[in-house]
Amino acid sequence: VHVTLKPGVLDPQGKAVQGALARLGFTGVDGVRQGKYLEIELGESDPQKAKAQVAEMCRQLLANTVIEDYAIDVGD
Amino acid sequence: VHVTLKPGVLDPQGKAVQGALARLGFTGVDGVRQGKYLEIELGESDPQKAKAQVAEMCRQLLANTVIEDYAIDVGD
Amino acid sequence: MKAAVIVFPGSNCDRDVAVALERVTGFPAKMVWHAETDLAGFDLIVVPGGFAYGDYLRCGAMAAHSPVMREVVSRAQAGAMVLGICNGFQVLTEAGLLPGALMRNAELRFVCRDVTLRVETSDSPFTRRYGQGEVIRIPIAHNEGNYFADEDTLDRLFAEDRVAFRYCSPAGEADGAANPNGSQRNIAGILNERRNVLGLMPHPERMAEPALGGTDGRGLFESLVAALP
Amino acid sequence: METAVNKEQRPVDGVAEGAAADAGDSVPEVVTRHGLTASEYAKILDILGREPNLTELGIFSVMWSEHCSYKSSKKWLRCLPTTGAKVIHGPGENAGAVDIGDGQAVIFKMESHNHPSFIEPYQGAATGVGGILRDVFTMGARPIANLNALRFGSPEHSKTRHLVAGVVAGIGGYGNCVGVPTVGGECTFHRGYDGNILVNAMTVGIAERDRIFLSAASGVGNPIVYVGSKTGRDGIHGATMASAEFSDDSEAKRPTVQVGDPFTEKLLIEACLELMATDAIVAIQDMGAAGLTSSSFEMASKGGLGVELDLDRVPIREEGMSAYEIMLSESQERMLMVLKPGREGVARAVFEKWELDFAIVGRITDSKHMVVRHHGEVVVDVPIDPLAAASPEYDRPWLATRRQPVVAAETVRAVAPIEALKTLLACPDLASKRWIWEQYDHMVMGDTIGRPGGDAAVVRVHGSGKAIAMSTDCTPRYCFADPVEGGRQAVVEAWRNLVAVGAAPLAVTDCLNFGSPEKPEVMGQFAGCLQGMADACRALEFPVVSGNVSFYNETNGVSIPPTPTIGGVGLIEDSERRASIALTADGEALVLIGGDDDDDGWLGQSLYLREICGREEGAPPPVDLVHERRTGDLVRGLIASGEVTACHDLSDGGLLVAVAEMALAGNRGVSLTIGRPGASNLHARLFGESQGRYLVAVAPTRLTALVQRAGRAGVLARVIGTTGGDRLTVGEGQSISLADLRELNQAWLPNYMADAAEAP
Ligand SMILES: Nc1ncnc2c1ncn2[C@@H]1O[C@H](COP(=O)(O)OP(=O)(O)O)[C@@H](O)[C@H]1O
Ligand SMILES: [Mg+2]
Repeated sequence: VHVTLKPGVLDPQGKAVQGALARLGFTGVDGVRQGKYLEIELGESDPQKAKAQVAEMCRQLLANTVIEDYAIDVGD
Repeated sequence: VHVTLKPGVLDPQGKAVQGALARLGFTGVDGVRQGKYLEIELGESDPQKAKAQVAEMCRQLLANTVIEDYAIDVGD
Repeated sequence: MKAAVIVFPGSNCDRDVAVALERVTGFPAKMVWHAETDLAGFDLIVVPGGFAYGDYLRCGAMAAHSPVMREVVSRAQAGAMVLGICNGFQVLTEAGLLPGALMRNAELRFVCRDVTLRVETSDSPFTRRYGQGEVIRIPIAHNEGNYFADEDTLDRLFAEDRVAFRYCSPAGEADGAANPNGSQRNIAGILNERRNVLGLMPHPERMAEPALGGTDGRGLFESLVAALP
Repeated sequence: METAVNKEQRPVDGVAEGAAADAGDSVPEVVTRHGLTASEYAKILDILGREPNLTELGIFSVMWSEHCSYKSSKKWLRCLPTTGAKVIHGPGENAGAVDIGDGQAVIFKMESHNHPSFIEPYQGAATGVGGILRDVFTMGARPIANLNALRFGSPEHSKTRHLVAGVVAGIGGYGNCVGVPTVGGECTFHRGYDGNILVNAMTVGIAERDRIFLSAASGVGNPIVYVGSKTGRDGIHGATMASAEFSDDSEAKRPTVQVGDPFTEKLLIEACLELMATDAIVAIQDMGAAGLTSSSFEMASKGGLGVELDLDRVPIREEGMSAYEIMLSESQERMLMVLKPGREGVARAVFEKWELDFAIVGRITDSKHMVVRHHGEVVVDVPIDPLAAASPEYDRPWLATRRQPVVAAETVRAVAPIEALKTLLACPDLASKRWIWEQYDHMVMGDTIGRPGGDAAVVRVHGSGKAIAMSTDCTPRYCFADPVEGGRQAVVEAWRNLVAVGAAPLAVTDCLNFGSPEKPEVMGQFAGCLQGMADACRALEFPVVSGNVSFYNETNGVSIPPTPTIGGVGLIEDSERRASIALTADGEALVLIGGDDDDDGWLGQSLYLREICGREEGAPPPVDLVHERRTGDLVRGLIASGEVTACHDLSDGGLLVAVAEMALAGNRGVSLTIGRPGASNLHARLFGESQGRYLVAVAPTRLTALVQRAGRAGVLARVIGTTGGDRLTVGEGQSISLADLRELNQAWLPNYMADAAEAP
C-alpha cells in the first residue's frame, strides 16, 4: 500500500529532504514528496477480495483521507 | 524510492498497525511492515543516470543502511 | 575544559545543556552553528537534544550530514570527548560514531518523564563520578529512543563494557517494565570503542539543579571536568 | 489574528442580521457563498462605488467574518476590564503584555482551533499551537510555555478516542519540535462536545518591555517584507469556515485543512528574534486567519496608511495560483514585516541564514487604500478606513438563561465516602491526565519548576529569580446552569490556581467558545458569562489583556455548553517561595482555609451529583468575590512567608478529592478528623463544590499562628486532618491505600486509549 499526501497539501518532510539533498551537492532535484509504504500480509488468497479488504483498511486506518491518498498493489 | 526495514529489524510501527487492524476487526492479517516511499523529481532525463544518482542519495541520506534497504524505480 | 555545543537548525536543548555545563563545571560553553567547520581546540563537543531539521526523514539523518559533523568525527578520532544527548545520540548513530540506530518508541508515543537508570560502567570519562551500578533519576523526552542493534553488536557492547546506562526500576532491575521505549536490552546510553564518545537518550542537563527536581544529572558533567584538563 | 476589542471601530447601527431580515433581498449567489448578507453586500457597493471583483469580495468576506470582525461579540467584550497599572498592551494587539518588573513583560494569549481539530485532529491541533506561538513571538517575546484546554465528547462516543489521540499527538508534535514546553492545561469530557470538540491553545512569552513589537505600520515608502514558508492553497477560507456551523456535510469542506511545519516555525522564531534584536523592524504581523489579507490590512489600518502589494513577488508553493488564492491562503509559518528603509539587506541575511523565504512584496503608501497587483494588473483597490469603520457590529437579541433551583444536600443520596471517592477519582474528568502531559515535552528550556499535575504550572523567567505561573480553567456545567455565576467562577478558579502556587495573579487571556450567536439563548449565555467574567476580573483586579471568540460551535443545530476558557497568568517574585500540592512531611495539620460552616456543602452541579447520582442539575455554587479575594490574599501571604508546606485549591470534586490529590502527589497519607460517622450531610461536606477554599499543610508548631493570622484576616481556618502513613482515612475504619487510589486515578485514561486504533 502506498499512502501519499494529496497534491497541494504541504509536505514539510519532502521539503526538508529536498533541502538536504541540495546541501549534499545533488543538483537538479526539482521536488521530493514523502509518503508511507506498507506491506500487509493477508491470509486471504483471492486477490480481488484481498484488495477490497485492504481498501477498507486504508479508509478506516492506514490513510488519513483528509489529506492523504492511497494506492493498493496486490502481490502474491 | 522505497525504503524498508531490513528483515530481522523489529518494526514497532508495523506491529502497532497490525494491532490496530485487529482491534478494528480485520482478521487474517499475518504481518504488517511499514516503510517510506519517496518521489523524487529529477532534471536528469537519462534513466540510467537518474537511477545511479538516486542510489547515491539513498546511500548518503535517504536510507540508514544499518537498518534499512532501499529499492529504486525510475518512472518518467 | 573547552566545550562546544553544536547548534543545528531545529536543535532546542542547546541552551539547556550550555546552562547546565556552566552551572556544574563553571566553564562556559561556546555555541557553534552547524555551518562552521573548525572545532580545533575544543576538548568537549556536545551534540544537543531537539529536532535537528525537524527530525524529518529520520531523526538525526540530515544533521549527520552537516559540514560540522565531518569535523566532529575527525575531532572524535583525535580523542576529543563527544557527548550526544537525545537527538544528539541519534545524530551520532547516523553519523556512524556510535553503532546501532534509534527507532520509534515501541508505544509509538512521545514520552516525557523521569526514568531511573543504572550506571552500567563508571569506567569512562563521562561516568566516573557515578558509582558502578548506581541508580539515578533523569528525565527522558523523545519519540525515537528505541535502541536497536543486531545481536552481535549488542553482545559486543556488553562484552566491551560499552553500555553506559540502562533503564531500570527504582530498585535497579533492568526489566521489561522499566523499559520506556522498547530499547533492546534496556539500553539508554552507549560508548564508542575508545570510550570518548557517549550517546544517551536521557537528558542529564534537565536534572542538574534542585529546583528542576533533582541533581542526578550533575555526575555526568562533573565526570567530564575531572577527565578534562 | 485579529483583535478582541478595537476601540477605533465605530459601532454601526444595531440591526440584527439573520435569515429573516435578508430573505427579501436577492444578492448574487457568490455573495452568499462568502457568508455575506445582503445588507453587508450593500455596504460593500457603497464603499467601493462599484461591484467588487472576486478577490475583493473574498477580502471583504474574511475581514467581516465573525472570526476577524467580532461583529456579534464586540458589544459584550467592551464590558471586560482591560486596563491596570501593570498592563502594557491590552486587547487590540497580537497578544496582551503585562509588566513583570526588571524591564520585562510577560506576553500571552489563547486561541481556539476547534473546527479544524474536529476535521483533522492532528493537523488541526498542531496548527493551532503554531498560530498562537506566532501571535506571541510576533510581539518580540520568546515563548516560554504552552498550555492547552481540551473538551472532548463523551468517552463512549465513537469518535472520541480518535480525536483525543490526534489532538494530543498534534499538540505534542508541534510544541515538542519547536522546543517550547507544554506545561499545563485541562481536559474534560462531556457529550455536549460530541460533535464539536474544543481545542484552545495558549502561549506565554517573555520580552524586554521596551522592545515589544506592534503591527501598526509607519513610514510611507517603507518596504513590506514577507518571510517564512511559501504560500500554497492551504485553508482558503478557513476564517469563514471557522465561523460557520458544522453539519454532517462538513466533510465537503475538507480541502481547507492545513498542515503544520513546526521545524519551519522554530526557524521562524529564531530568525524573527534575531532580527528583532537589531533596529530593522518598524512593524510586524503574523499571517494568521485570512493570511496576507488581514495582516497587510491590519498593518496599514492601524498605521492610518495605505499599502501596495505585488503578488508576483510572493513566494508561491504551487503553480498557477490566482490573486484570490494568494490573498486568502492560510498557509502556516508566515510573517509580514515593515522594515526601515535600507535595512532589507540585514533582514535578508538573517532569514537566509535560517533558510527561510524572504521577499519584498510591497510598500507602505499614503493612499489609505489597499492596492494589489498581480501579473502587472491592479486586482484589488479598496479603501482601508471605510472597510474597517463599516465593519459590522450586531446587537443580537439575547435571552437570559433561566436559573435553576438550589439542590438541598438532604435530597442527594449519601454514598460511603471512600466508595464515592473511588468513583470520582476514576471518572474521566478527574482521572489523571498524565497520559496527555507525558506526550508533551514539559521540561525543555530548562526552567519548568512546577510541572503539570499541580494547580498552576510554574516556569522561571530565564536567568532570574522570578517565575511565571499559568493555568487554564472553566467549568462549563456551571456556565450552562448559570452563565453569570459560571463566568465568575471560571475567572476565580484560574485566580485561585495561581494563588495556590504562591503567585500574584496578573491578568487573563480568554477563549470564549459558544454556539451560534444567531440564537438568543446562546447570546444570553454569552452575555451572562461576560458579565460574570467582568465582575470577577474587576473585583480581583485581574484584567483581560487578550483573547479570542469562537462562535458557531454546534452540530446539527445543537450548541456546545458555554465554555469561556480563562487563561490566568501570575508572577512569583521569588521562585523559592512557592507551594505545590504535594504533601511533604508526616504529622502536619491539614487546614481548610476559607468557606464557612453553613456553606461547605454545595452539591448543585457538583461532580458528585453527576458521577454518583447521575444528576446534572441545580444552581452552581455561588461565588463571593469579596471573600474570594480576602481568602486568596491570605493564602498567598502564607506561602510567601513560608508558613505552609503544601497548598491546593478546592474545585471539581470538592474537599475529599483535593485531599486525595495532595496525598497522591506527595505519596503521603492523611487521616481526616472530620467525617465521624453520624455527622450530618457528610457527603455534602466532603464533596460539595463551594467556592473560595484552599487546603494547606502546616507544621504543628506553626498551626496556632496560622489560625490566628487567618482570624485576623477574617477568614475561617479549620483543621480537617493530619498527614502521615500510606492510607487515606475518613472516620473510623473507612480508608483506602494510596497505592489503590493511585491505580484508580492513573489507569482510566491509558486504559481508555489503549483501545484506540490509530495509524502511527
Ligand atoms: N491537556 C492538558 N495538557 C497538559 N496538562 C494538563 C492537561 N489537562 C490537565 N493537565 C494538568 O493536570 C492537572 C490537573 O488539571 P485540572 O484538574 O484541570 O486542575 P485544576 O482543578 O487545578 O484546575 C493540572 O496540572 C493540569 O495542568
Ligand atoms: Mg486547582
